[in-house]
Amino acid sequence: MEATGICRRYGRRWAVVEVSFTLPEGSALMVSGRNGSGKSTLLRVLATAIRADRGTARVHGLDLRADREAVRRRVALLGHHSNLYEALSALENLQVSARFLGRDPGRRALGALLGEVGLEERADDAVATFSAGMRKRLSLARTLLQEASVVLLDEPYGQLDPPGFRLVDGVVSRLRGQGATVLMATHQIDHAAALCDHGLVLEEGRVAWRGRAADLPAEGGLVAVGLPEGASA
Amino acid sequence: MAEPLPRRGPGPALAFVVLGTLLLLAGSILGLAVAPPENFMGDVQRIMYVHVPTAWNAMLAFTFAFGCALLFLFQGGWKWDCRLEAAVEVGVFLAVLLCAQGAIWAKPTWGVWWDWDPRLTTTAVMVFLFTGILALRHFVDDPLKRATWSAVATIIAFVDVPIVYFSVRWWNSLHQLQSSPSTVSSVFHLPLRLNAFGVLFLMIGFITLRTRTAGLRLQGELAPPLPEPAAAPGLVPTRAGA
Amino acid sequence: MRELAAALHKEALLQWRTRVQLAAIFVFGASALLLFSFAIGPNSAALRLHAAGFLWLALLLSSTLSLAESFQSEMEQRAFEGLLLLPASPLALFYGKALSNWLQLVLLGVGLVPVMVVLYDAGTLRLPGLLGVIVLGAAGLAAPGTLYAAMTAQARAKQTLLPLLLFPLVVPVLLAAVKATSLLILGDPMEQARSWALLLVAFDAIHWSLCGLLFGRVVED
Amino acid sequence: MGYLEGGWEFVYAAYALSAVAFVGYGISVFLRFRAERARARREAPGAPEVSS
Repeated sequence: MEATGICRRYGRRWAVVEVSFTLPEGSALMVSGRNGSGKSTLLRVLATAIRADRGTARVHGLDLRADREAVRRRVALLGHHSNLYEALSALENLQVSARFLGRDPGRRALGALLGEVGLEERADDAVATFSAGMRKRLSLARTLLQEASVVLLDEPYGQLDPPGFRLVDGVVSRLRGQGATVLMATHQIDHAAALCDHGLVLEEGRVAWRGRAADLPAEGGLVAVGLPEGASA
Repeated sequence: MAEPLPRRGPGPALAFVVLGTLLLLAGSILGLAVAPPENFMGDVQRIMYVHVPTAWNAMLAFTFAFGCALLFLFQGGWKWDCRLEAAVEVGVFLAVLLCAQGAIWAKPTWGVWWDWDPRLTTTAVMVFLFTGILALRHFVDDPLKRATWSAVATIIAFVDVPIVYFSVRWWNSLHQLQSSPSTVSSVFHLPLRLNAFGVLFLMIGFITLRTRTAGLRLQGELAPPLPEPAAAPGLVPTRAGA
Repeated sequence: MRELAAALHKEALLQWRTRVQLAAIFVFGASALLLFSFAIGPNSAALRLHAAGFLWLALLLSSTLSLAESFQSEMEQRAFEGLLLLPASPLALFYGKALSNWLQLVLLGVGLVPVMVVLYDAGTLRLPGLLGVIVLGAAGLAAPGTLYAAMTAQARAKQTLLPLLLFPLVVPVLLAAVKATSLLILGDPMEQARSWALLLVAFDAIHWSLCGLLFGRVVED
Repeated sequence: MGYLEGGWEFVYAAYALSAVAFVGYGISVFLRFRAERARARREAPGAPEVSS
């Protein structure tokens, strides 16, 4: 994946300014930064949920603007919104997505996927009855269902309990093991640093720091993330 | 989305307004004082000298808005959005005026303020169609969504107008046959032409100035354009990690 | 085609889960029919004369509720955006939604007919014709209604905006459907109902294609 | 259909209404333009106006 000069306006502000990076296939990038620094906007641009006002990115050589549909086939986004139907059950939500993907996995396959995110027992309950953390887990399952080669995770740890943290860690490791490229926007620097090889810190939409994810605390990038120097996230 | 916003000072707009006013004054004096009364309608026919130009220009304004909508959707550019906003508003203004003039015409002619004449009724429907678009613009805050949606709504509304016209004509003709106002007495075309150009220039002036207002507002809503990067984007990708 | 099937599957699931809502909207339409009769007074001849108009007004008022509801579940957690990113084609999503709204309106219309017959003594034996008019009229409401509901669901003042945009647009539908229905009820010596139905067909054809074409621009950033 | 006598009051009403409408709308357009221009200048003093 290769991003070049991505800019995106959000109302009267530029949420993302001239963000460029190259990410080799199969590697993982941690995107960090304070609230409102442009992490989500960047991920949404890369997922083609919104268009860049300037600049573009190529995913497996496919252009974000020109080959939108092809990019969408290869990219999955776990965003802030759960993208779920409140009225439908967990299983039905996955079924709906699967049908659009041209697959019709049986109840068993989807049940296994739900089991993976710890929702097996609630498969037939309406999402409206779910807690925030359970919705996150179900969204994660929905993201996995896409079997995308590039996975964008926006705050994957948000609203999750400690077992949920381990779940996300496990999922990311497994995705990487399968050769997928992972982009993760998060404040959980210690978790992310262990999982990702590259790191990017945004400040007011611009790249404030870039380097190896593991070096972030040592190199003083923490200030940009909003943590005092030397603190452990 | 490209940056360009329309730029034009109030100067040209005012020039159009002055020119339009002069033409309108001349045409109206001719129409009121010099033109002979018409054979059947008598002096009431004189209303046509201002009514018909309003009708033509209202249609022209909506047609222009339709063109702006197409250009915005298929070519892009904020200027088309600003022009669309101006044209729709001016069109609604002219259409409302048209309805009022039509009612004033209808009273002495048909004895009622409102007759379900296809043209009058279609104009009234058009007022509501395009007022809805102005309301839509008012209630959507994101400039890009506002622009796209109002362009889409304008296209649909414009395409709907002829269907409305024919359905009303049909609907009305089935229970009564109505004499529609003949466009204008053939005796005297000069005041009509003068007024038509008068309203046209006034309209151009209004749309120009209104476009500028929309542009200024849009400018206040959008982040200022970023300076172009030193090197052309796409040529010098930086590497994450290293 | 496969995507359209997927979209219809989704709509069927959603419709089934929200069937109580449809019942509530039906009750709303029926109560509107009841209220219209109070506006006329207990004059059975006048009521019968205006029955067709009231039926379609009731359906039009109910339609804004059901159309707005149909995008509620799509927008609250951005499920719709999730589908677009899968990717699902906007065209399939539009026609799925429009067909489902169409069906819903037909059901509402068919449900309101007996209420009309009872309240206004406006029966007809030409049931296939009546069903045809309802089907065509509902289609005319469904296509632009679906497009506008997708817009207004994301705007402020959505409750006001949808009828404001939709009502003037569907004037031809209202005219033609009321005329045709009323001809069916009151007798149609000159066989005019067919030409009104033709007008509805023309309106439907234009708007089902135009709205489908433009829908992608409405939902994509 | 016979010849319509009189009706001058309707003619005057139509012309007066149109004149008032054009003047009124024109003033409204101009005032809104002035207010918007003033706002733009206030928010970005000295900034060049966006040009095409």
